[in-house]
Amino acid sequence: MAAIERRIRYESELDPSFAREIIAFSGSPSLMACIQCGTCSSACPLSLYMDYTPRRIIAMVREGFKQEVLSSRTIWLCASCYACTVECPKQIRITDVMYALKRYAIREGVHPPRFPIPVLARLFYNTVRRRGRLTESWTVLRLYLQTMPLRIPGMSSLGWKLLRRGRFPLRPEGIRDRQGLQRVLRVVERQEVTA
Amino acid sequence: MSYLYFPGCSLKGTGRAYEESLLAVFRALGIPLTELADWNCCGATAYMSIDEHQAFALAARNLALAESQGSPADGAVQLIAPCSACYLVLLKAQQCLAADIALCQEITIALKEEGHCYRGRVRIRHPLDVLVHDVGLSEIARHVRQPLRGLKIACYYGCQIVRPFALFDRPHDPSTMDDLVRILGAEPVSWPLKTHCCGGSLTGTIPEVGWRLNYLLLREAQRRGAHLIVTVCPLCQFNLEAYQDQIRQRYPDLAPMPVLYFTQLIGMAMGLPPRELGLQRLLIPVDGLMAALSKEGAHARA
Amino acid sequence: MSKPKVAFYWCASCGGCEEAVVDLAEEILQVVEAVEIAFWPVALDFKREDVERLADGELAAAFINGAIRTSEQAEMAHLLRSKAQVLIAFGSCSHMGGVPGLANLFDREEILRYVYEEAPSVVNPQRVRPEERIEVDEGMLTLPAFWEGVQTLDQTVEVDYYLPGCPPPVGLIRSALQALLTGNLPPKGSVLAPDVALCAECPRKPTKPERLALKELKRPHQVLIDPETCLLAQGLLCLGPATRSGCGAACIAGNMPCTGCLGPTSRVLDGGAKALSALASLLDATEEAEIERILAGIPDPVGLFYRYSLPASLLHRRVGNGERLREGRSS
Amino acid sequence: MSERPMEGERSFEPRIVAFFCNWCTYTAADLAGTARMTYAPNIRIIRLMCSGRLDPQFVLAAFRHGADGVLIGGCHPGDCHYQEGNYKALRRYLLLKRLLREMGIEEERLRLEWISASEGDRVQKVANEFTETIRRLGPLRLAPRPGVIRLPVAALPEPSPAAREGALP
Amino acid sequence: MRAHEIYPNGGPRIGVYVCHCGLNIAGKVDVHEVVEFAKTLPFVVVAREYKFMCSDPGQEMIREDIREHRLNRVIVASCSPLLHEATFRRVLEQAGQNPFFFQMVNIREHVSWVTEDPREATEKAKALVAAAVRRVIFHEPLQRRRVPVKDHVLVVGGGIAGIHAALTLADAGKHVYLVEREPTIGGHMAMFDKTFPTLDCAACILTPKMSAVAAHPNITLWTYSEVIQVEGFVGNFRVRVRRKPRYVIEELCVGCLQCIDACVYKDARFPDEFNLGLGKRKPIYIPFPQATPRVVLIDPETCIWFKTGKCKRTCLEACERKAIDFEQQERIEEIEVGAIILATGFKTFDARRIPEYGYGKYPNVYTALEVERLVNAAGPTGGEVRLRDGRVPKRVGIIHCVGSRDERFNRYCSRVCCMYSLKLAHLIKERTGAEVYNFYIDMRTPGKGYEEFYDRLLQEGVHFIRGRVAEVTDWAITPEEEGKLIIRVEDTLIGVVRRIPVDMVVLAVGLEPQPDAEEVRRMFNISCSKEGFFLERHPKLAPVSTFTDGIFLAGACQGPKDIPDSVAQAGAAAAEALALIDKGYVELEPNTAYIVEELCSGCKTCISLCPYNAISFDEVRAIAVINEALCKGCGTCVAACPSGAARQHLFEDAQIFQEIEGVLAYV
Repeated sequence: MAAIERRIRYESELDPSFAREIIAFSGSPSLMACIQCGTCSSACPLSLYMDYTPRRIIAMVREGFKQEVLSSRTIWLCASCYACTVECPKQIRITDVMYALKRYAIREGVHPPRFPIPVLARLFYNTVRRRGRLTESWTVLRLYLQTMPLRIPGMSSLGWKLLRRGRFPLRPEGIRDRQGLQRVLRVVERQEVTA
Repeated sequence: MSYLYFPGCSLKGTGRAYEESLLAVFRALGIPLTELADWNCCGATAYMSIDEHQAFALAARNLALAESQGSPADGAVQLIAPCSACYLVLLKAQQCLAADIALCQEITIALKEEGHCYRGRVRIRHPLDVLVHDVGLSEIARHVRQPLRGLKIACYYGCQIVRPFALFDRPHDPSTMDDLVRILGAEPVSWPLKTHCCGGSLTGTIPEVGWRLNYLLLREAQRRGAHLIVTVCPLCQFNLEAYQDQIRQRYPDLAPMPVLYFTQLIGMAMGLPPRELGLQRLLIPVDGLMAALSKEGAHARA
Repeated sequence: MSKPKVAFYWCASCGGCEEAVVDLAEEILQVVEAVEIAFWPVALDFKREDVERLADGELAAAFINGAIRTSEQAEMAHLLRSKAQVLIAFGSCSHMGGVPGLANLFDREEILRYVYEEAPSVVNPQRVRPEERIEVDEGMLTLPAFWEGVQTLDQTVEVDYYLPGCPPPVGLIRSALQALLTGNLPPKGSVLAPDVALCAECPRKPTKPERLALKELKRPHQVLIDPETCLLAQGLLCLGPATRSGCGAACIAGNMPCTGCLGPTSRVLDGGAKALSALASLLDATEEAEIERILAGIPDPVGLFYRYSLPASLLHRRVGNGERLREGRSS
Repeated sequence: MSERPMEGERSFEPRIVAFFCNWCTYTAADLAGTARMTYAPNIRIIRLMCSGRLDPQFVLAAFRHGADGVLIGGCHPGDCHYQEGNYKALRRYLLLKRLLREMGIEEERLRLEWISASEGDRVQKVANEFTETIRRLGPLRLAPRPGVIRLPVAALPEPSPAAREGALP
Repeated sequence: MRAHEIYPNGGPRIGVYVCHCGLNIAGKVDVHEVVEFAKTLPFVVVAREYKFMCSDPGQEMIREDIREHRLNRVIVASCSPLLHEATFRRVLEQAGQNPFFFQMVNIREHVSWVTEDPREATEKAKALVAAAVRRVIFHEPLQRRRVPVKDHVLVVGGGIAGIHAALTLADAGKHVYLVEREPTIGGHMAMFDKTFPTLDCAACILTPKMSAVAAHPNITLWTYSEVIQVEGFVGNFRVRVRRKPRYVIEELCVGCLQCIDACVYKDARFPDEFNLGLGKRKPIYIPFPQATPRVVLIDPETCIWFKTGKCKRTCLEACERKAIDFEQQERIEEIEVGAIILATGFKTFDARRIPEYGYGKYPNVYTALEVERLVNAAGPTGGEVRLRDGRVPKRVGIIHCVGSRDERFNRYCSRVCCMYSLKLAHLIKERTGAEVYNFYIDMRTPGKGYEEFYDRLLQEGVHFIRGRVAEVTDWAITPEEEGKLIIRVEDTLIGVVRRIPVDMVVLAVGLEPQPDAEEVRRMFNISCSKEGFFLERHPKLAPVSTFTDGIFLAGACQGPKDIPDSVAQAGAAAAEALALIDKGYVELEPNTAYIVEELCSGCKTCISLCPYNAISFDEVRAIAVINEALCKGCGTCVAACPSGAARQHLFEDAQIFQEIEGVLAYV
């Protein structure tokens, strides 16, 4: 039997400042103007896989349902196709809101463990920070090792084919001025913290 | 006019054929492309999910490099970004920095540390835009040696070159690539999925979801009679092409469908050697089609 | 020049109409002087053959009283119609069906059963009923057929004029005869009586209030009737307003309400319905229960509103068992 | 006069004449139309200015000419456009029902309904209900009436002087 | 006899015209079949069909036929006669025929729109056409009666609608009687602080209009007065108005208010009606500072003199003008007017009827109207939003649709609550900085600038929770709910049930008809819609007219309405009244009853039936006579006349009998 879940929310469980934070974070004040029309949800190619539709995410952000929003899979399923953003009648930058929520979730560390998408983001981030560029082959390999090791055999033939066609170069890419880039990024980071 | 060229990480990896064909076509058209020296990752999707400001800094560094390396002929340096994600992120960074003074200051200060200077004078271009609007369809037509007669093509634009910045085409029903294909002698099929999402990195992270999206795209192209799909983005091309075996295991109704970069297609029509266009790197070969084409072409010329 | 020939005949009637003719008293002698009576079975010994012998149209006029219920009555009506230039329905029964017409509230079978089997004065253990045809040694005997319902004269044959009343008032008979003799006749189909309602000649008219509001309906035996005041004003169901004048308000003179024997005026299609409408309008009540309470004072609406006119009414007969109704129709 | 042939119960379609007052029920019937509230097609509406104009003769004439049911529609009590015409209609109706009862006609064949101008739905409901009632009762088997029911020619009036000259001083 | 001898206007030559009304009729009724059928009917000379008979070409077709085929009777089978009878009668007139040789057949509202089966619809249409053909044979030439119109107008109700209508008419030079039940005009609008969506100050835009009414030479303003009787008809109404005693002579009082200061009650201590009991007044008072007329009044229920007969009556001395008159009696005024505009407004839903919202039980549950007073600068708190204990609320919940869209109370949407809730949300947030929650079923903001206002409120951070509140309770579960009112609601957009603790609950009560709308309706002889608002003649084409000619509607008495709509409607009503009066006369339908004198027996049955006393008894001739000027044409006397001497034009027995036979003959 499925666990019976309490479906009531007391106001004390909500975070009244959440909406403000996300607005600041996403730079989309029009979030408040959402009329809950649902265009975003129907435009989204992935909403059918989401636990909360984008519309509901907006409503929940606005009402301070921080816990639910940050732990939802919705924000990670967003593929940044911007379909919602283009069609929103209130011009809410929903994709940016999703980005903001992803960043927030990573910062708070509330995303589901071993969930591949944030893992990929983290790998990507680390690689770029270190080398200035991404080497797809290594990033993908690491992602599979960390999140889906059992699927590696199934994908090996594809890997082999790509390797043979020169599309899976194993020599790591990188820029010359790595130290310079890292310094730039650190300055940005520092400024963000102080802000 | 001269263009700087920002390849982005994918064009050095899975999308090598894109770079090869792009360079070959521009070369054949007599337009010099200079690769941006010491470019770094654009700061795309995944990075932006961790830290937006750093992502903007990454983009801005590229733009600053472009400003210093380019020769601004008509006021702005033209920077070609063939990868849709790069194209979008560079544009987005530029726009956000223009709109948010505090952010702009923050980034400018950081770049200054290393002597970079960002002034916002780069014009970020997608090669499709450049080919259709700068070079012009008639100029391209002039170079067509081997018209792609009889070839039915599904033009796939993907999300990010027309969304959210619809700078050179309509976000819902773009047509530049269709026009281009027609000039090359082929027939663009009408299909409603031109800008439907391929799932981006989801094919790697949640394969079932990503594959399903790609299956729907492929099946529709097939249903509408397309012989092949043409794309403008390395990730789209990879998603559509690379997983066809896996997809077919789940959905057996799918026949192999070649997926080409639009630059490869132009090169073919211009009669450039297949190797220069990286055709050998395709997982689903187009040799058969090519053979049929050249016969058809010969026939037509006769 | 020979005197015009006239005929008198009776069908389903009580004989009162014949009396009314006799009530002309000495004037009857003038009548006899002016016309030749060719047929009057009640008064003189005529036979049907006497009529049959006449040429078509030989009779200047035929007066028929009584309603039509039997085949014989119908035959006689047809016969007289063919012989007479002018056919006059004489009295309420031939005019509108009359009191015998109230039999239309019952089926033929109900009537026969009651009359021959159920009436308290009847002893008929074998339940014998008169038969239309009966075989006897001498041959076949026939009786006139007893129809399913009562008809007016004009529902049987074409009628030229109507002399209304039960019986027709002497005055009306007199002026009708005069008109007939002088040839000064109104359009065919006319009722030979004034076309204004009885109130016009009612002596009590001045006592009728302008605003009448009846809280109770009374029947003559229930009250002591004031001999001067309008009867309706006393709560009695007087049909004078809905009935033609011409009788000199004889019943009212007798301190009894008008029962409507002269029938409605020419503008009215169904006298009963009209009288009903007028009466209902005068009730002093707006609540349904109160209206019903007052209406309980009319236990027999058909008897009140169609005492003389049921066969002539729009409904004509009671709706009973459909099967029996269908077969009984003859003409 | 139109006597119609007997109909089998199954094919029986009631014929209903409705007398509606101009201000309430007729308007309500218009409203039912505007609102596209479909109802049984058996109802034939005749407009009167007021239910108080309803002469009981009209009801009997309708039955005589083949109606299986007669519906009278007026304003609600107290709402009469002419103050109290509907009360007169009510009294006549109640007495008429007594008469019909004695004549062997089912009382349900005559129905009076108060329907205000805003009650289009009520027109629909009553029309449907009444049609069903009559359908259940079957055809009114009125005995055929011999003779001709002739509108007395005298019923055609000379236009009155007032009508002819029209305008008031 | 030949037909032309029997029937008026010579032998009947009938034209039958069947309208398609686009597809409204033709989509259901086989119009062609009806036309072919009509051709077979006696006396029918031509029968035609046309797309839109009421159009110019349609009308011309009839005129043409009347000339060419010498038609002397016309039948149009189309929509309801209530819509186009006048149109087609005019067509006959234009073609030189008497307009009453016309009969209209309603095959749209009564056939095509209400019948499912096309076959049955066609048959029904045929029957109705047949009836009309039979009927029209018996039509007679008639003429309309002309009656002069009084050029005064009565406006009932002194809210914004009544004020606007009165001023419009007065400015056009007509004399207006403006009758208001309350001691002042201004109505509900006078109680508001701001108006949506512009947030104009209500008083700033209303008070100038109120003073204009008081000062206008063409307006007789009777406040504290009620209409008690209405007689007559369009153009000629006789109205009686009761003027209740104020115990202050209106003509003498200058509104100095010294009497109020002088009252033996030192403090105001009686609940103040204008502030809905949130403030206090003395027995002698003025409802609010801008009250119009600016005249005080004494409430005998609270005045100690009236209650006990013992008082120093300090007010009397305080009044230099000697305007106070304890002996004043009510007065009855009689006026004659040509037109009447009803602008009697609305009342708000009684929130006590929904006990689960706790109004009357929890002191901090308010109705929206009460909050209007609280936010009003001239209100009992000087515009500060304070709870009854003086605290400033930190969280406020506004519950929409209270008494609206609820089968238990009112089915309809009250139309203004969404917008006034937005306005109150804005004002409360502005004045207190409180978090404001709106609980709504649907947001309805269809007006100029309304959606934009909603958007503004969204951006201001007012919460909008889609869900109808189940209850307001003081039952606390969590510690922070202690001492609060808890609103329990399903947030349907998020999909969870929520409990939201607030300090103040505002009930957005709906609009209802005035409690005495029924009596008023009867007095003025008009109709009400189902919910009890006055019924307009046609929802689209005659939205301010009523079924009674000469009586017009303005404002919320016709249905929930906001200020701009009320004002617009008031203007429209004024224009209609003006058109009527300026024409100078009305033409009455010639459907009067008449008595054929030589046939009348003088039975007097008819006399008592006439509600208009149009029938009298002529003692000399001993018959009844009808005054056709007084007759309204109901025909009750005609139905009752036991000898058929009383008749009715346009509804002659013969015509109706023909119609009856007609509808039955062709089924």
